[in-house]
Amino acid sequence: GTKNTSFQIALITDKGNIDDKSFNQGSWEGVEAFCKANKIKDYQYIKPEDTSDTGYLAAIDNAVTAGAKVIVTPGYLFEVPVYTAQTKYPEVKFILLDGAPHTADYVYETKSNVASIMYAEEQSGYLAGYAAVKDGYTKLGFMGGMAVPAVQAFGYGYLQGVEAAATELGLADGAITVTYHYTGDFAETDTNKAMAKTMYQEGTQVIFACGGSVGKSVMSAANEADAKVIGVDVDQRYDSTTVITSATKGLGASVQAVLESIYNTNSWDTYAGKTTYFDASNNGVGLPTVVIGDEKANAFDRFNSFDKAAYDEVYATLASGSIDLKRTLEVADPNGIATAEELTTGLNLKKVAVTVR
Amino acid sequence: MQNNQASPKFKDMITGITKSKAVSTFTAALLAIALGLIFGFIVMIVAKPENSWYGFTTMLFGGLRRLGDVFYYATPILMTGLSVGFAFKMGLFNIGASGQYTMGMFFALYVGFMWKLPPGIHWIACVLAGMVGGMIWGFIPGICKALANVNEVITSIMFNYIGMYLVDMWIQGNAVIYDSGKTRTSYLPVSAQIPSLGVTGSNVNVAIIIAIALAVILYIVLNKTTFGYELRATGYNRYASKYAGMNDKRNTMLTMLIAGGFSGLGGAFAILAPSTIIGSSMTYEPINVIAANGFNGIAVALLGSSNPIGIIFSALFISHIQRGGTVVSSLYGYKPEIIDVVIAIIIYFSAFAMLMNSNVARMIKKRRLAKEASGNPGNDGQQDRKEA
Amino acid sequence: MNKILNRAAALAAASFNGQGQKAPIESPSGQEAYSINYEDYSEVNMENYIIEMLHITKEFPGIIANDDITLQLKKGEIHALLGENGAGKSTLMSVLFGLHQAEKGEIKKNGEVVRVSNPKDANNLGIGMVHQHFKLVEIFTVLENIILGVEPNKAGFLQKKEAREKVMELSKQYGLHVDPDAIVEKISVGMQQRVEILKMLYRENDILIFDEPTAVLTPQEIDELMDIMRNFAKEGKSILFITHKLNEIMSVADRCTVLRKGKCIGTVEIKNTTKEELSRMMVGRDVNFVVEKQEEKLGEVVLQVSNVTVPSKISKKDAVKDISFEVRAGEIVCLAGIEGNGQSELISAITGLEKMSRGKVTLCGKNITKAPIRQRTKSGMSHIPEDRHKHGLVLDYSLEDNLVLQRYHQPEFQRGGFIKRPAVRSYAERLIKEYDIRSSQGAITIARGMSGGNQQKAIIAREIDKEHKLLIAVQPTRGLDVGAIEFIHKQLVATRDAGKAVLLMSLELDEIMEVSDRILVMYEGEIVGELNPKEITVQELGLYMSGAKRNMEKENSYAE
Amino acid sequence: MDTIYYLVQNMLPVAVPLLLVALGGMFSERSGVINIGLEGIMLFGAFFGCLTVYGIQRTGMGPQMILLVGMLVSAIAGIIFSMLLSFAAVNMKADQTITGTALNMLVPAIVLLFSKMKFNSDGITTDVNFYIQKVPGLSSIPVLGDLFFRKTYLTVYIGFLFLILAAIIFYKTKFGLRLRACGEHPQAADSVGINVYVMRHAGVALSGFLGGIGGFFYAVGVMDGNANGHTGVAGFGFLALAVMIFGQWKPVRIMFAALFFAFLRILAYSVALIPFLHNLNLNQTYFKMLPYVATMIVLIFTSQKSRAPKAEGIPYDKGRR
Ligand SMILES: Nc1ncnc2c1ncn2[C@@H]1O[C@H](COP(=O)(O)OP(=O)(O)OP(=O)(O)O)[C@@H](O)[C@H]1O
Ligand SMILES: Nc1ncnc2c1ncn2[C@@H]1O[C@H](COP(=O)(O)OP(=O)(O)OP(=O)(O)O)[C@@H](O)[C@H]1O
Ligand SMILES: [Mg+2]
Ligand SMILES: [Mg+2]
Repeated sequence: GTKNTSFQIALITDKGNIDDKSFNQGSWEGVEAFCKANKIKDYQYIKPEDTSDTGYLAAIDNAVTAGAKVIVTPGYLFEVPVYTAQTKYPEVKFILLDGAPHTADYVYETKSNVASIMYAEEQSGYLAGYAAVKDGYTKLGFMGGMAVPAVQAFGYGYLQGVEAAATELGLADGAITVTYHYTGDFAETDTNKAMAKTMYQEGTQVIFACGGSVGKSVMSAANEADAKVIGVDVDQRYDSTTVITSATKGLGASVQAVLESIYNTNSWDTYAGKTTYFDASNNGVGLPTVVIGDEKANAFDRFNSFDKAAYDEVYATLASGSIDLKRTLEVADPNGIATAEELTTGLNLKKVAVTVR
Repeated sequence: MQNNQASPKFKDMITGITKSKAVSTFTAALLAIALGLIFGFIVMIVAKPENSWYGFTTMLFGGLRRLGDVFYYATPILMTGLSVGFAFKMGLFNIGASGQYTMGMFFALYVGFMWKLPPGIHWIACVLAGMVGGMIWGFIPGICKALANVNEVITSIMFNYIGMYLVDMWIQGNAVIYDSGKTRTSYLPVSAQIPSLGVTGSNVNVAIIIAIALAVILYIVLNKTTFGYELRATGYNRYASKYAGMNDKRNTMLTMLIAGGFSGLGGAFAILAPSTIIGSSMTYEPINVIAANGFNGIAVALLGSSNPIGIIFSALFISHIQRGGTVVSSLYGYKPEIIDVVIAIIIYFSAFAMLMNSNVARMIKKRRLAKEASGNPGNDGQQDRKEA
Repeated sequence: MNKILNRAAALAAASFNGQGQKAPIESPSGQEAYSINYEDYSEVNMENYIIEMLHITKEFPGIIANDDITLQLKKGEIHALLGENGAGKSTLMSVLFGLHQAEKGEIKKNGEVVRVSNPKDANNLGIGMVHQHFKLVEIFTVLENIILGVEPNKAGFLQKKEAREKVMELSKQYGLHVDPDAIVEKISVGMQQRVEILKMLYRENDILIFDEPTAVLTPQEIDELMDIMRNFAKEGKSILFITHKLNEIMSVADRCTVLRKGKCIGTVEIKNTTKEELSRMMVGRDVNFVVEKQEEKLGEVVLQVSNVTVPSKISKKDAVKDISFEVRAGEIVCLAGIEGNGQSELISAITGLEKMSRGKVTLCGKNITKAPIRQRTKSGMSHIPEDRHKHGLVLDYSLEDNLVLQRYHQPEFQRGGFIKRPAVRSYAERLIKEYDIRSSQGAITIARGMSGGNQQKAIIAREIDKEHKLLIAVQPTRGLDVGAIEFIHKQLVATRDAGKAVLLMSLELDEIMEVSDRILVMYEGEIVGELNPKEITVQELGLYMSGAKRNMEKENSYAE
Repeated sequence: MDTIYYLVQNMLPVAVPLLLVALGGMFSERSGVINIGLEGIMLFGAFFGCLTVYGIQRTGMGPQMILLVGMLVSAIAGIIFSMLLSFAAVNMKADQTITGTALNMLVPAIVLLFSKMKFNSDGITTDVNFYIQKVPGLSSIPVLGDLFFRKTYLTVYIGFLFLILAAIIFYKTKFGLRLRACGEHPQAADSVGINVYVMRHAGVALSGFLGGIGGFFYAVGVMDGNANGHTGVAGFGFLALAVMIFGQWKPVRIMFAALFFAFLRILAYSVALIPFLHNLNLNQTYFKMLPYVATMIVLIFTSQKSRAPKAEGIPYDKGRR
């Protein structure tokens, strides 16, 4: 005897909150946008009471109890729970972002009620690095959250983009410096701000803030140091005037696309039971090209010279698949933090001098 | 003269009831809980009036649907609650349960990953290691307090931070323990996990039984042994205990050592809990965050008025209402934080519920006396005045 | 013409007539009879009362501290208030001073009813009070303490210069020497009392209450204070003066009101009464303060203290300076002296509560200088501590738990770390019976709920019953009534007669003279006199205590 | 030299919240009430301050004006919230440590609950730029201009203004004298007609005032105008307690303690700028722990002599002897 207790689309947040400027937020925006457009009222997000595999599984249980037919699980942390859930609830559809279901021992299997979505973060990072150097920046920074595959891919792509632009510009070896740092969390903290300020104090002109809410701290530091930031995941130009561009990945768009296939086009099979990559070829990643709410505005207005035309050009080469980017590196450190040498040799950097902090 | 005879009898009755300490602390706790729940209900009415009644009843009884989880989540806070409550008995405020908890968790993890031991022994070794870790982290503030008179509240706050930083650094520096791809610890070997109690869909495990047993043992130690006698004496009156030749410094250190051990066990129990998913386990993410279960332990101890048996019930109660809160939030669209607010309010009121209780008793008594007095208008004082 | 003041007198009124004549009347408790002098005062005098407290009743939970008390103060008189411990004197004065509110009764000033609901009201009425326990903020300067509450200020900012001038002037005028910039915790008790008096003068009070001001002074300082009080009276100030000491009343007071167990016994004109009568009024029977005891039989040395020095906690100086003495079996040695002359510190060092910086202490030949307290206790030291609430009892423990506070670890009361409850219970019950410790629920009564006298009895039972060779008793009768005092004195003497050594520390001159076999007087951390109570007078003892006289050199015979 | 300027410029906005909150703690404790709830009071102040900023950021008001309005609101919020403590501690004679702990638990829960219900967020994000690149005129003074009048926040000046005011109130006014008396010997204060209850309420209210502002200044000077129920004020309330004890419950010493702590904290994150420290090649965690370890060590050496207000933590009961 209860009211309003069922919902058909559920999103389960991972450790972060729904406004984390990252996975949870991006995918939730996709869910909201889709539901609004299709007049679906019963959708909701659930915060698991425990950020462990069992906690996530319990949240899935809760969602199913409440009637969920489609469950969106943003992030690799759901890989193991979804593996169990796909068998436990065969009639429920799961959209797993940035991961593929597997057992605790890494035996992968994606059942037909699961759509696994991955993104080519390295391409997005590449575009950001490329644009910054083309725009004249020579002292760059990278502040990743933690060295997880997505953040690593962003960072490696970024360095490769920087190198590519420097080569195109014909700069000398070592002409570009990049300070490369993982903060160790995804939060807005005074310590992250202090780290960013120190980087700016050393002369860094722009920092690629690649770690959800870490961005808030970097923007705050940039504001005080009168310097620039590159955002991540979603278009962050609206968060601060210091953000020149953002290396986005189409979290919301991909969620919408999959929901579309379930509810409207009856084409779930395109995603079911496998991993689908969103990259430049299907407009899954990139820099923002429009300003929301103002069709005519120039999304590249915060660059000095880099513009839409230059962007389209490099984007086309990426989309064509002619550039082969590295997404992973062999890293000795248990934390996945590559040394400057590993980065330089692994990514074949010449023009770029990397300092790891 | 009549009231002189009537009032002592009545007074005896009142004091007989209210002076029984166990009863009055219990009713005080109930009063505080009622006030907290009322507040929660009000927030629910404001937020979503149409669901408020279902929400409220679910908050109250929803946990019953998930009894296994109630016990499972009660385990670590029961341990930190014992830790805080035990130190309280000795007059020490162990706000450092968090750091001890984290340290215990690390020691348990370390033994879990780095030592190869036969199943059946491995998890026990991990649990003991956790206890040792917590003990170390409680002992140092104990030493500072005993030997240098440093306020243990400040020391243990500092130690929460230092412990947290150290553990995170140690974990991230160990490739076996840390899985950088997932930014958290790897899955523990099954042999290191505490045996499950086999409730489907819940992680409830043997640890809850150990925890309750420890609470009972603690109760016995406190109330039946010379050691407990000394500790409580020191807690009540440090000077008298010194006068009686009790070793105040040693007892301070010992208390913090034991309290730390309890918190450490809490951390070990939390991280060593079995998983409902085969091959999986609990994990820890080293992101420089102070363990919340340490602070929850303070709430548990306060609500249980530091009595080990009371702490068992208050841990179960808080866990129960939290589970209800999760159900409320996923089913009725309330924010789960509502439960945290309710719990904080309960603790706030429980800080002076005893006094409210006795005020109520006094009010009743006054009314009663006033009634008697009005029944016999000519009382002694007035007669005297007329005479004089 | 008689004016009947209270019910007791009313009952008595039927049984006698005439003025200035002794007549037996019934005491409030209805047990013993005593006689009393009723003074003569007429209706006409009424106008002269500056303060009248009429039919004051004040209850505390469980006790009626003031029961229908009437007290009238004339302008310019010194009015003494006499009564046993707990008779309700301080309570009555607190009511007048606005610290407590009476349930019944009224206060009049110059014949008009006034409300005194807090000390501010009292101050506005010109009432000032020197409290039994000084109410001074220790970390403040003398000046700050004096002006606290009536600070001269401009827009809230302190004007200390102004205040200082006024204080210096008062100090000169009345010969109350103080240093306005000294920190209170570092000055002597005598000076602290002067600060309290200056506090009243600064407020221009003309009704002055002195609550047991002489308890902390030497006979010589007492004389000075008496002079100051007479001066005040001469200037037209009215004084209420609480004391237990009849001599003081006889020498300085004009009239005296006597309280007993919360009730008013009567008010007498001093010139018409005698000490004996006052004391009968006070306790309701003839008092025999003489302690019966035989000649001591000295045994071997039990406690030997050599060259002990103890640093002070509040100043850089030493509180105890190189002290040596010994106590033998079968004698009561008393440490006399004014509060704050190092006696407490010396005892703390001997009992192990504080560390000494130099010196040596042996107990029955065993060096216990650095021994932990438990070991001292085991080697035969029993200690009745100065502060029974701070050290002597765990107030939240039951009586039985308190009775085994020194013995719970002995095999008799524990096995394998577990306390043997039945053994504790039967032991407690034996002591309760032997020492007549009264409480509401017997062995399981929580100590906090017991009366001060019974709490003290419990401590004494515990310390005396325990196996010991040396009993250290520190102010064992403080705050107790006559009955309890008699009991304790008897116990001390019995202990001595049983061949134990007793070291007594006391501030009460009478107790010192009565109980001890030998007196060691301490002054400023040194022993300045070794006296035989049978050979000296109280006056002489006072001279030693005030440092005016000494018969001991620094290097004394006991030093090793 | 640049590095020194940098360290000082960045140390001050961190030191000021510590300073203010520790001063607040001082007022409370010197009146006799232990205030362990400072962490909660700070977050409460920060939350309402930021909420105000959020509400008026689009009105075209200048940023420094917005800051002042936010400060006012945070002060009021702090006072109101602190009344929960003084009610429990003074009127209900509750255990002060327990009450403070309950309040510390209550605030993040309330902030999270409200933010979730209102913004679907963990807290409030504002976008006003409070930063002052340079103070006109004063910034060109050699050395001093660089140290104190560039790259800073208005909070720094207000903070030091409050320090001066606090010291004056504490030592030069009759209010201060009475307040201190209540924390040492409430019976004495009562006996000279001072209402101990009122003074203790006032002491706690002042800690609410300063704690609320301190929290808001933390939000402004450290968190760019944001308040978050999850990260809260990063333990600054507790650190302020340590600063207060370290500062021996005295205003000027508290200032030095706050600066000391803030300096170590900034140093920990500026290691890269200081070749000598950088070359040590230590794990950064060691530097992060430095402020806490240093505070511990200082406390170990000073605690024997440390003297807390004598009557702190003891509920005052008129009837008690
Ligand atoms: N605040 C209080 N609460 C409860 N009982 C009290 C309080 N103050 C005094 N009493 C009790 O009231 C009675 C009278 O105490 P009061 O202090 O007036 O005695 P007194 O005559 O001054 O004794 P003394 O000579 O020891 O100073 C005592 O029994 C005492 O225990
Ligand atoms: N304000 C108070 N708070 C708590 N306990 C108190 C208070 N005042 C008095 N008591 C306690 O109440 C009891 C009665 O005290 P009181 O001093 O009246 O005893 P008493 O009449 O002097 O007894 P005795 O004649 O045996 O000394 C004592 O245990 C005393 O410690
Ligand atoms: Mg008494
Ligand atoms: Mg008295």
